[in-house]
Amino acid sequence: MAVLNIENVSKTFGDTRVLEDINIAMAEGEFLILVGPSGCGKSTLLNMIAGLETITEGQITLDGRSVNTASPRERNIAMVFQFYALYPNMNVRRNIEFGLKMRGVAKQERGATVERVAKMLQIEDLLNRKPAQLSGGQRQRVAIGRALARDPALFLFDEPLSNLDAKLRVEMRTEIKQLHQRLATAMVYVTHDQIEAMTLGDRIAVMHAGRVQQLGTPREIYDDPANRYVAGFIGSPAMNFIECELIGEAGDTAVCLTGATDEARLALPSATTERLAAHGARRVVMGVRPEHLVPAAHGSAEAIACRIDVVEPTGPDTYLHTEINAEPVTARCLPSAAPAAGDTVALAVDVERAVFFDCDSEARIA
Amino acid sequence: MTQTRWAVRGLQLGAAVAALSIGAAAHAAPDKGTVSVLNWWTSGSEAKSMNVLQDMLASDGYKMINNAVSGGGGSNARTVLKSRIQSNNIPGAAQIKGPEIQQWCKAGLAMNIDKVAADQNWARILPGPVAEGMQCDGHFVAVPFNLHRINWVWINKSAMEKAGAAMPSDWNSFVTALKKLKAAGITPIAGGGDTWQVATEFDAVALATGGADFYRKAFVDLDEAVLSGPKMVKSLERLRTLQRYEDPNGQGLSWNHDTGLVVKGEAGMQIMGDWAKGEITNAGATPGDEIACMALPGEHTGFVYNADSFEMFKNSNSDEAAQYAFARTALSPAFQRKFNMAKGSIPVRQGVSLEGFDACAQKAQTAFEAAVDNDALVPSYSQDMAENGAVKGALFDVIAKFYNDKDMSAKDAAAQMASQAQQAQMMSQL
Amino acid sequence: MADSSPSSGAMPIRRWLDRWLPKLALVPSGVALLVFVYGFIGWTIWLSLTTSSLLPNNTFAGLRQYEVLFKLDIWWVSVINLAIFGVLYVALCLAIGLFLAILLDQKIRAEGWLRTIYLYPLALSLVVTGVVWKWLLNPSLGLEQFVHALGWTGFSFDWLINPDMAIYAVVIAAVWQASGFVTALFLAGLRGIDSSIIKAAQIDGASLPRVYLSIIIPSLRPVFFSAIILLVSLAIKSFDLVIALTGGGPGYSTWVPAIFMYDFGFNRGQIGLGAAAATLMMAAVALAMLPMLIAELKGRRDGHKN
Amino acid sequence: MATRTEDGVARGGSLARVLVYGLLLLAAAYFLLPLYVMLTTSFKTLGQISGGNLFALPAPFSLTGWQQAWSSACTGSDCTGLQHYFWNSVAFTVPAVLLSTAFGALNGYVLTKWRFKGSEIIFGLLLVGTFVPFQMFLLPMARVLGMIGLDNSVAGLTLVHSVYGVAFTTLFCRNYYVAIPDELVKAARIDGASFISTFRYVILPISTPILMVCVIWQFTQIWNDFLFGVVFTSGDAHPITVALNNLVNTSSTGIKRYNVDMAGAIITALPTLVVYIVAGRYFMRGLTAGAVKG
Repeated sequence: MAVLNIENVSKTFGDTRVLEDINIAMAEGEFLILVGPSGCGKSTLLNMIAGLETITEGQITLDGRSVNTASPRERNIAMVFQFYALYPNMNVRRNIEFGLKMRGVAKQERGATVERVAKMLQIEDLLNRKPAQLSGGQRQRVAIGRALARDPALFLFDEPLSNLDAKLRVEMRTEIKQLHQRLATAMVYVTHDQIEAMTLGDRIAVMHAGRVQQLGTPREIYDDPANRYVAGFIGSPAMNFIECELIGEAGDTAVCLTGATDEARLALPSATTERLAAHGARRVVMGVRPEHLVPAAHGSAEAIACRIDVVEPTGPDTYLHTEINAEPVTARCLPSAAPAAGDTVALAVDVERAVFFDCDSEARIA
Repeated sequence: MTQTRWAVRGLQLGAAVAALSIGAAAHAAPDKGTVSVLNWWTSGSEAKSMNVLQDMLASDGYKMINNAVSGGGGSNARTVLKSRIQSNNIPGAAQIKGPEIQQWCKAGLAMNIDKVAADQNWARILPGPVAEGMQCDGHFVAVPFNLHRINWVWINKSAMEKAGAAMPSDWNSFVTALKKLKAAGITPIAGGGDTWQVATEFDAVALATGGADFYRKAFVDLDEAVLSGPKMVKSLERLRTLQRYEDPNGQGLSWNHDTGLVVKGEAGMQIMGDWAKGEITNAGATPGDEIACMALPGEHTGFVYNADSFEMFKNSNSDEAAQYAFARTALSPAFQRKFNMAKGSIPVRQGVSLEGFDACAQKAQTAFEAAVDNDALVPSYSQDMAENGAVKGALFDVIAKFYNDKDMSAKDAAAQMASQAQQAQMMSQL
Repeated sequence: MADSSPSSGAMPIRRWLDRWLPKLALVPSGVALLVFVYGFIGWTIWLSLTTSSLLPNNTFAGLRQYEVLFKLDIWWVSVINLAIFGVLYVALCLAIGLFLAILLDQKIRAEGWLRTIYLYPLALSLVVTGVVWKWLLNPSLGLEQFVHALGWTGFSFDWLINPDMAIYAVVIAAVWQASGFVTALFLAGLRGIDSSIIKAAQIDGASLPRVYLSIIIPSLRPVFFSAIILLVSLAIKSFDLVIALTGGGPGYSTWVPAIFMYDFGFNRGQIGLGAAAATLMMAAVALAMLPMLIAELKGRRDGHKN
Repeated sequence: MATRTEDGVARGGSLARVLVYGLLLLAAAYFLLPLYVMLTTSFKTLGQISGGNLFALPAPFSLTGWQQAWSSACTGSDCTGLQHYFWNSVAFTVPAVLLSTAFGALNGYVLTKWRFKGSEIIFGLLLVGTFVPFQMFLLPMARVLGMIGLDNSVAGLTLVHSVYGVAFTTLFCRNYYVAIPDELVKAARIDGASFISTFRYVILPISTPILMVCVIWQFTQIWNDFLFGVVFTSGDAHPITVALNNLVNTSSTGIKRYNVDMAGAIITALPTLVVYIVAGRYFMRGLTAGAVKG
């Protein structure tokens, strides 16, 4: 049975529709990511799951029970907030046990729980401090501890790491992942950071403009994006989008790509051509991830000669910024093979991995 | 935490104090009844006089609750009265005077006290005009306490001597005296403070200039022609003359301060009602001795009177028996003597011995009797005796405007007086 | 569908409470507001349309009271006085408050003491403070005498007794009472500003006055809002001070609408006229404050919805 | 160039500091002058007051004014000074301050943390309560109090002060609570706290600064009120301001005892002065923490 089931949920604030027909079912122990830019409705959806926002249409069930009208207290959930939301007047111990106290748990049991949670998060020596005396990382740990203390059926995380510095963020990310593996409790995690989404999630729901654009495993999302938005949002550096003309008929279709000088013709794989033919458009947007746009092997017929504008070494890889069909694109190469800015380099596209979108609807067509 | 505890303690304290004050009010339950009395006499001798009344009533077995509210010449007390009526907690007696007595009576709130009036024969012991003012539709509803004379001038004799000025006997010699005082470096007249003071001065000036008949037609009947007529213009011109001899810096200073200036000899005279005697005595002088008292001289003489009185209310929070007792005791010779000696006025009850009263009070009594004989007794418009609040206010407004705008002609002021008084009269009779 | 979930007996009550308690919590204040503010406003408006004189009555008189009111010189004097007083009072309190706050914010040694000195006048009742100011501003007793005694005999300060200037004398005493409080408000506002903004601006080459004018003062907008609300509310209610200081005089040159209402309503037995005055004043205040209130509330709401 | 500017700033700085201190002290003199006059007058004899310079120091130094004001001056029919009325004022000021502060905090909490459709409008409507002219409201107020049987009682006075105070306390608290992150309330709700326990355990404990502001403001306003006190109490139950007014305002035959008046005024103001001096620090803290933030 699904731990969490979101069915046809919509939300309106006044006249603005902020969520439209959301459907997500979450399995036991699953780690679900809601990712999207700010204003996409992901936090609103999380608040609705928590019971902090009302549901305009549709139904949310937790453990098979509709919670549309249930208060947060009646839902067996815990939540970790972006700005920690620690009670400033209480010390760490009382922060952690507050939820238990509100639920009438006896003092002794509360004490035991606090000890257990503190040990798990290695914050035993902080128990008597007030939040103001803690560092950002420590505060987030306490916030997580507060959620853990309740042993809920579902954890909700609302951008918990976005307030931490880069190094700490990576550390905490790992810790959360470990925590999930240890607890095996379902978690819903809201973030705008696609790396967090990719690294943490069992499944990711990419949200945009109040809709779930795609729901799938990180791999599916990455390799097989449902539309141009998802494709562009996930992956860093972002996918290259090149608008191009299709040449030839069904079964033998190619695209024309122009770099610095000549036009190169790229024949497309047959599976792709069939789907493109079914769609019928002659102008499409081709999506190619930087790692699939690489310096061509010598003498390759389908290579595109490009003048490199900027060379960007990142350590393991070096990225090359150039233009194809007058649109800026990023290519990847090995640091050892990096050209210099201003050089002209022949680049090859891995057409097997290229994806195609409709120019207007931005829907995936092949 | 500590904060909460303190708050709790504060609450307890508050409750305790509240309980205490209720307890204090409840002690010594009266036998025959209670009367609550709303007034604006809170200080000095007046308040003490009210205590005398309280004691006298107590010895007869009545309890008088004295609710004194000072400020603004009774305006706060009026506010309280109206609020009490709204919350249906009407006092047994309230300090009300002049035409306002009729207003409350017409509102259906006044209590008939004919019984007391008959017992004490008020028709005989009270001066006619005063007795008339206490009645409404032929029934007594209010009890007078005293008679003040308004049209007095208080003169520092030694200041006059120093300036070489003679005691005035008519308007011209009065102005001559003012001139001499000024020349001697003495402020001729202490006064000109607030509008009330100017209006009080004008009371005296109008009677002295126009006479009783004019005064009544103007201020009691609101006769437009008289209000805007030549006598009013002349009176206003004389007020302007007085103004020239007043200290321009006196504005905003209380009349008490002005009296002090006269006693100290820094000022020569003050035109003020006979309550000024209290201040004179307090400053260590004797009224009628170092400080002479005389009616403001002019073409006419007479008596501008102010009678403080209390109206009785029906359906009040008081017992009728106690209300009767209050009225009866107020007019008892013993109280009349005590009260008026302290307040500087003369007994309103006629035939009360004035033994022990100061020289000016004796003079006032003589003047009063003369005025009654000569039909020269007029109710003071400035002390609410002639008109209701609306009309009085309108008259005050014009006088204030005239006094503060030195370019305003007496003629214009008189005309405005007529029109504004008419308008206020009309509005209050809607 | 919404209530299809199975729920134990206690839950509906709790849910109901959760849902309605916040609104219920406003009910006592709301009821009080409805009766003691809006009910009374309605009552006052109604009275202004009646012949009410000594006591309230319900005889309809149309706009008679307003007709009379508009003809009364004393009413217009009161209105103009409130305008002069209100504008000067609010402006001076804001100016002095801001100025002193900026000075106090320069790491002053005895700041705590000075603050208390500036603040204390608000603690005093004007019933008597008015008397003191009356002395101080009186030419023959107070400052003028004092300056004369110092040797400058040509000095003249007769505002209190000059019908044309007396209202400004009232402003002096009123500003004395409230400007320290405004100073505290602004000082608090200044303390709340992130100092890195100031540093950044200075690094950018802005001079100190420039930093204050273009960065700090604009960011004190909410302080201005709070201060203006409190000051306007105090200005409208300015009654005690005027009564104690000038008694409305010389003549009626320092009357304000609050005195007008009180005197006509209670002293002169013209409740209808007092009510008409109150109605017009409330309307004027509403017109003056409403745009600001709406702008501020809107701004806040938008500001808090990210 | 750079050094010159710096030099200029430094020199200007020391000169500027003298100027700053000078201006601050001048302002302090302006604020203190009336208090100085009140204090010195209260210690003068009547003779010295009527004859002397307003700014002169008391000579001889006399405590008569204070003694009379506290225990023997007449404030109506009785002449027992202000002491008795002092406690009257305490009796309604304390509960009214607590009530209006409590409701202000509750309203502020709802209006910021439990917003609903129309809550901004309610706040706007509430603010109107700060602008109403009380003078005109006395009669309907008297009628309402009479109807609910609270006229002429400490309870009635407490009610009136609380009602008109709530507008101010709500304004203060709302502005303070707006600055508290909403997440805190969300966290508490997730933790299972109800509307009330969130207020009790989470909001209230961090509200001390703003509650101090409310208490100080309300205490000052209510303690110094004259109008309601004079209308809604009588005789023995008068608050101290009414007693003071009765003491200060002599009618006809009274003489002005300015030393008693001034001593009385200072006695009347003493609680508020003490509150300002003792709690002034909290006042500033409360204002800084949020009363003036949007």
